[in-house]
Amino acid sequence: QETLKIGVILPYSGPFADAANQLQAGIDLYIAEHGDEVAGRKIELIKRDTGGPAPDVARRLAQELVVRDNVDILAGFALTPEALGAAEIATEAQKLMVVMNAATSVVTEQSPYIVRTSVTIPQLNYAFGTWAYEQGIREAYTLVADYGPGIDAETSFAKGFTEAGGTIVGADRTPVANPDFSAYVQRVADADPEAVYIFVPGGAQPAAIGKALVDRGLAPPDIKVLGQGELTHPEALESMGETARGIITTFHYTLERDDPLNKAYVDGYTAANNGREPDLFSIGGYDGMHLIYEAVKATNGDTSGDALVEAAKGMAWDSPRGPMSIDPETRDVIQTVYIREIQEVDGELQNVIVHEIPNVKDPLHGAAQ
Amino acid sequence: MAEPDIVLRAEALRKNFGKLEVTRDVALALPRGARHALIGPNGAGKTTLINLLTGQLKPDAGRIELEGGDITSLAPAHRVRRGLSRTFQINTLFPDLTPIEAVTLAVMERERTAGQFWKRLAAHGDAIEESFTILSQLGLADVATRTTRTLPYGQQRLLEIALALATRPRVLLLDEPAAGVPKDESAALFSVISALPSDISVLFIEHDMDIVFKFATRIIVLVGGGVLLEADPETVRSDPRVREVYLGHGHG
Amino acid sequence: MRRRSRWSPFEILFWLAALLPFILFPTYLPLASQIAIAALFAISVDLILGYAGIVTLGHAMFFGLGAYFAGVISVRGWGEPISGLLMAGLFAGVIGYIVSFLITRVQHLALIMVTLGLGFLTYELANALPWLTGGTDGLRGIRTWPIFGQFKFDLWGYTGYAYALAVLFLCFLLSRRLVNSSFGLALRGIRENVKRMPAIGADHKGHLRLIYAISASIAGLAGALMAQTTNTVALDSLSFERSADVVVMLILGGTGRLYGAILGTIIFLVARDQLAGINPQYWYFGIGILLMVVVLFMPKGILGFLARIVERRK
Amino acid sequence: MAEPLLEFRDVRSGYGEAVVLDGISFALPANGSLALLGRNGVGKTTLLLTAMGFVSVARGSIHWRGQDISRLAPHKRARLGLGWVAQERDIFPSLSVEENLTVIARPGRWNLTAIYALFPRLADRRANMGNQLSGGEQQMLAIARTLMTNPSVLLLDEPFEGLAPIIVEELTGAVRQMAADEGIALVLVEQHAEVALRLTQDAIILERGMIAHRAKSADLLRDNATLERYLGLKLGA
Amino acid sequence: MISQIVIVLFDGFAFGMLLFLLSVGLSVTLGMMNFINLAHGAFGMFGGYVAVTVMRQLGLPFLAALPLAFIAMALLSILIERTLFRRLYKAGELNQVLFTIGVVFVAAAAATFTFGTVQQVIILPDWLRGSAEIGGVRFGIYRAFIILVALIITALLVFGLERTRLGAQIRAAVDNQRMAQGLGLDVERVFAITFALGCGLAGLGGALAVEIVGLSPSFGFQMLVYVLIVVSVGGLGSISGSFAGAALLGIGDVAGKYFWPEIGSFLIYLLLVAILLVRPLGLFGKR
Ligand SMILES: Nc1ncnc2c1ncn2[C@@H]1O[C@H](COP(=O)(O)OP(=O)(O)OP(=O)(O)O)[C@@H](O)[C@H]1O
Ligand SMILES: Nc1ncnc2c1ncn2[C@@H]1O[C@H](COP(=O)(O)OP(=O)(O)OP(=O)(O)O)[C@@H](O)[C@H]1O
Ligand SMILES: [Mg+2]
Ligand SMILES: [Mg+2]
Repeated sequence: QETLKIGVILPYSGPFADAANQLQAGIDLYIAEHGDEVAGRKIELIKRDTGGPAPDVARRLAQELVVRDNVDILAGFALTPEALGAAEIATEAQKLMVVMNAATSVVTEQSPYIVRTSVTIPQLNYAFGTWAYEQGIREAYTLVADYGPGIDAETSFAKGFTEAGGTIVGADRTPVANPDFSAYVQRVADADPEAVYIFVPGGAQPAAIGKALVDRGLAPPDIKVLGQGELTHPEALESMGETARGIITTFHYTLERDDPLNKAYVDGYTAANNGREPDLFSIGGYDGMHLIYEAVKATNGDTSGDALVEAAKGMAWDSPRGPMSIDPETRDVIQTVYIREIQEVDGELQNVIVHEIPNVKDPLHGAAQ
Repeated sequence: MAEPDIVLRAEALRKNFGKLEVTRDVALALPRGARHALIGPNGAGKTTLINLLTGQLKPDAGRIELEGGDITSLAPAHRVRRGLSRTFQINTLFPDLTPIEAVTLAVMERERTAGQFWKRLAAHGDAIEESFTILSQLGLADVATRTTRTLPYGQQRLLEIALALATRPRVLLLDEPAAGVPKDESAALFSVISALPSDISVLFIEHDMDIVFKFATRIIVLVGGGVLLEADPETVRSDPRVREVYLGHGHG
Repeated sequence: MRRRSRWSPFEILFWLAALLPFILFPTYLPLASQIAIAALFAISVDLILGYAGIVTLGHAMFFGLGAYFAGVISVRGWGEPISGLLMAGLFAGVIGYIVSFLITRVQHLALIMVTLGLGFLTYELANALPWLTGGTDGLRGIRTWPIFGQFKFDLWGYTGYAYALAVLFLCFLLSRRLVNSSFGLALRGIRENVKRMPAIGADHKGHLRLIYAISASIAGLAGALMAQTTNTVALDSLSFERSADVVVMLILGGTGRLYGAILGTIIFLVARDQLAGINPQYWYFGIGILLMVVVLFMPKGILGFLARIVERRK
Repeated sequence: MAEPLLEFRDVRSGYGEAVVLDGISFALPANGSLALLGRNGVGKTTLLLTAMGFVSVARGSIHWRGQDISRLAPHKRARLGLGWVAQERDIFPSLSVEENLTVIARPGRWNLTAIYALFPRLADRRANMGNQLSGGEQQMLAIARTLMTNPSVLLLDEPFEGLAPIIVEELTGAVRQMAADEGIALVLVEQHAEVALRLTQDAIILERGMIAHRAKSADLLRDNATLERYLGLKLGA
Repeated sequence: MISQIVIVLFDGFAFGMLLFLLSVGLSVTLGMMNFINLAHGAFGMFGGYVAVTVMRQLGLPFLAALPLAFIAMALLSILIERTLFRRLYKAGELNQVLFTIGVVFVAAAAATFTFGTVQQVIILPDWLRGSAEIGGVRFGIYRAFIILVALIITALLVFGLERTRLGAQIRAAVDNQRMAQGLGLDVERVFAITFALGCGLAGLGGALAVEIVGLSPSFGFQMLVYVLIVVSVGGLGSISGSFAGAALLGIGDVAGKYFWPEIGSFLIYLLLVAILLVRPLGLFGKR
């Protein structure tokens, strides 16, 4: 019986190491829960480190995994440039490539063998923009990190919001590695908008910008603070404390979502990871493994890229994040977008789901054609 | 009086470091073939004057002429190319090059061939020949291929001069060329200097009066940044002011 | 002086060994070509750091400019590799020459920091022009045509390595000639004692500008090679990490010796590949120890250490 | 008899494998003075470095007021009272003149006032950085800096190099006076044998790392034959 | 408008002071000792971890955690200096660079192993949170605290290093180790003390920075660039230079971002290059 080799390419070291670790923990949890054998084949993971955003390294690793290690499937890909770098190899080698995080729309268009199990930024924010207008917000200021994802977020939120009838009264972009937000926050304060939309990378920036806002008196209920889910991840919440109350975010995964599947997942994850809770990366890896398992089952162990991609198209399942499926046309993820607000539950601040938008597709795939 | 053929001329040179006037209204004329000495108390401004003449420092006022051309605002390297070379009071050599390499480099810089990155060094045979000749002239032929830093101090002082000669100077300014060289060797060093071709003008700084009086044909005495006296050795030796501020009572 | 420029048996052996991956380790060809590219980049830095004493923490600027240039013309429809490569090298060289006027104004820490600052500015500029560079996502749609219209870049990396190795070798020949030329001697003079240079009539700033432009151009070639052999270019090609890594590899191998640049690159990247293969998360612990050990026991770099052993044997 | 201040007993020392000094013995009494003569490269500087502990003793021993200091760290020897002036001056370039003087000063007769009285030039230049001095000024500063540590013995390595004749005259006067007034002992390395011999009581001539000749300075000054043999000098010429 | 300018100046100054606190230790080790310690950020990182750990595990207050971070890093650095770094003083700058980068790698691996890759959080005491309104302008309290600490540190250092003999002794020992010893200076001790001071300050800076820039094993790399910028702009060997440089960079950066947000990410580097081209020795540099 042959092993099923999966080459996992992630930035295990460097500034994105935490994302890689969380994603890997999601993968590991799935294997632990579902056994390391599927359709009669034993799963073997071969992990490769890119060390940061390094598309040429990612590509080389993919190449080596294919020619030297004979992997059947490429997986991982936390960062868009790395996914783009490896895409050509998936095509040439005709291997299934499961993108478990990289969130720019175009990723799946780069190779017919790419399937994504995470999220796209427009998916979250276009719908969010529309929703914000529906809540009665008419004017918003956007403040996003000045890099690909931030710009995607800015454009798609603005698109959803303005198409619904809202007005963007100001838009600033902050440097990606920005330790101090005071200048930008002051500009927002000067504009005195009804709402501010924020997108910053995870890590230390969410808390920093949250606190900077409060220092200027820019806090709910005086102003609506909107953002993508990273803004209120657990460590940021802890650091912001009381000041986080009332922030509204859009996300595809919510730790506190009340659902038995999610609860089991969170418990299993925390138990396996010293109490660390799962996040967006974890769920991308977890569902990515689910897709691989189910696809291999469906093909009865045939691991040719074409067979696996066919099996993945249209696949639908219940994930801890909620119901999700793979769009048969774009091979991209279709899922529920959750709008959450920071509220106090049992004396603790957490993300409470206030609205659900089911079956959201990436809005840009159509536009590109 | 018939003006002798002046090669290097300075007029009304002035330099201040903050409040300190290091060079005040110095005028200087160096005839062709001169063997002049520049003496004066410590801190009188001798090294500074050389730095001004060669362009390491910019004068606050005044004018410098080399062979009749104004060089006051020329960069040091350009002055060297016009024929004004110097040595340093404290060795300023290329420690990890060999003497032959260092001198060849100076020759090639003069010939403007140092930038030819496509041509092998060995192909510059003429330059290597010439620098070997210069080294031989100063008695450095035997050590031409040793690393400079391993040479005895006295030979390093000679290499300073070799480097200056490689630029084919018309005027050579030597700042205490014999400093740190033992007494018997320093006399030998000065014999070499005084035997240089007679169309090279030399101005040297030196504190050893035995040497100054023996090798200089004329002496300029600098005190407090200004020229106190310029005269032949005998006059200087017996000038009471020079005794007072510089010579003391040892040299009668 | 003559001795320096003759080929030693070690050198011939070395370049023959560079052909081994084709036969012995064909599955390592992608790594081998990445090493060849990095080695070329390291040589470009050695020319200024090892030979002219210009310490830089921003040389990825030229690597990236070369990479983007080759990438952009390919995206815009010109994927012919060799002409693309040459144009990219020229482009980086011209920018290098312009930048050199700033570089030669400063020394020591200020020099390092100006190179670093310019590197970051270029990085931010590329980030600010997504319509041209693709921004953070990287440039999409690079298609490199077959070399001479014949040799396609294959999945195994045969063509890629052959191409990279050939360019590395040619640039090495050029650099070798350069450091053994009168210009190379002038550079050593500058490194040994800049202050003395004007006093022998040298236009040392002119020399520095020339070598900086040449070095920038070679770095640009390395970047273009990367773009062409991998069809990827992203901001990381301009990043501070890349600038720092190359300096680390160079010092590791030994500065002021072209083979030091190559050897350092090989050791660093192979060690990294092997260590990361064993443990993708903690490999840099091993790298850190490697660097520390080299400094403590081989202060002249690995090549300097080897050279001493060979000398002792004699 | 009182314990000598500084004593070398059959000292051998050198750099690495190379032996530079061998079989050196001498004793310097509390207010004695010793001229160290010899041609270039015979090891005069090395002898002073050995006394200071920068060159380690391979055989024999060095004693300070009877105590064996052969293995003592240099800074501790300096604190015992050895005052060394290096041949290369070694001014601290990033310190001002005054900082150079005060940075490692120890209390005693020599303080800023006394130093500035001895070297008025330094008083003028007190705010200059060490590397902004003329060559001769640096030499003065090197001597002055060591005086500021108020040593019991001065180890001077060619201290008159690059100084104007008149300064040399003043300085020799000052050194003579120190010896007379304060009983500071002196070890003087000097190319100019005449100057050195006039300043000291005893003299040693080194040759190839060994002591070739010992004499009273006054006698040696008159002994032209010996001087010419070992130093190649003709005095009074 | 006035109030906006006031607040931009205040925020910029506070940001500058944060940079100052992170880098002042380096201006001691690099600026005064000439030791290129690229592991400076790594000491800062461990200082941060010390603070986080003693607050979390031992429940110590923030104000107690700060000196502990200083002391822990000072002690650690003495250990490392005595065993490793002292061999490098004469090894040449490139070797110092390589070695200390090696240290950064090892430190990052050690931190990942011990603390994981997760962002660490410091919970400030309530009195340091939020903002205070004075004359219609809201000032962040923690920012004011940073300014205060920076001023105290500057005063102590300028007084302790630039105005006393210790500072001159450090420079003397660096200029010429042999001569300094020959005059009676215990060079090893001076170096050990200086190093401990520099690294202790790094630890303190790290602990203070966690609240604003966060803390993870890549802290050492991330901070390195900022720290080098401040030291070079300030000028080597000058504490007051670092202070002025940091203030200028901080205010320049924040004011620039406020008035021209489009070039926000270029600003600090533009300032760096411009200042160094005009003043290659930095604002207060002597060497
Ligand atoms: N960069 C500087 N800044 C301030 N003062 C300086 C500087 N350089 C030199 N000086 C001062 O200028 C004066 C003249 O110095 P210079 O080196 O020209 O003297 P000199 O005549 O060569 O003396 P010596 O015979 O001792 O070498 C000295 O007092 C010196 O301290
Ligand atoms: N660091 C060193 N390593 C090896 N050999 C050395 C070193 N320093 C000096 N020497 C050698 O030791 C011998 C004695 O040198 P030293 O400097 O003591 O002589 P010196 O009598 O002071 O000469 P000078 O009159 O030129 O100052 C010389 O042969 C010299 O080459
Ligand atoms: Mg002088
Ligand atoms: Mg000597």
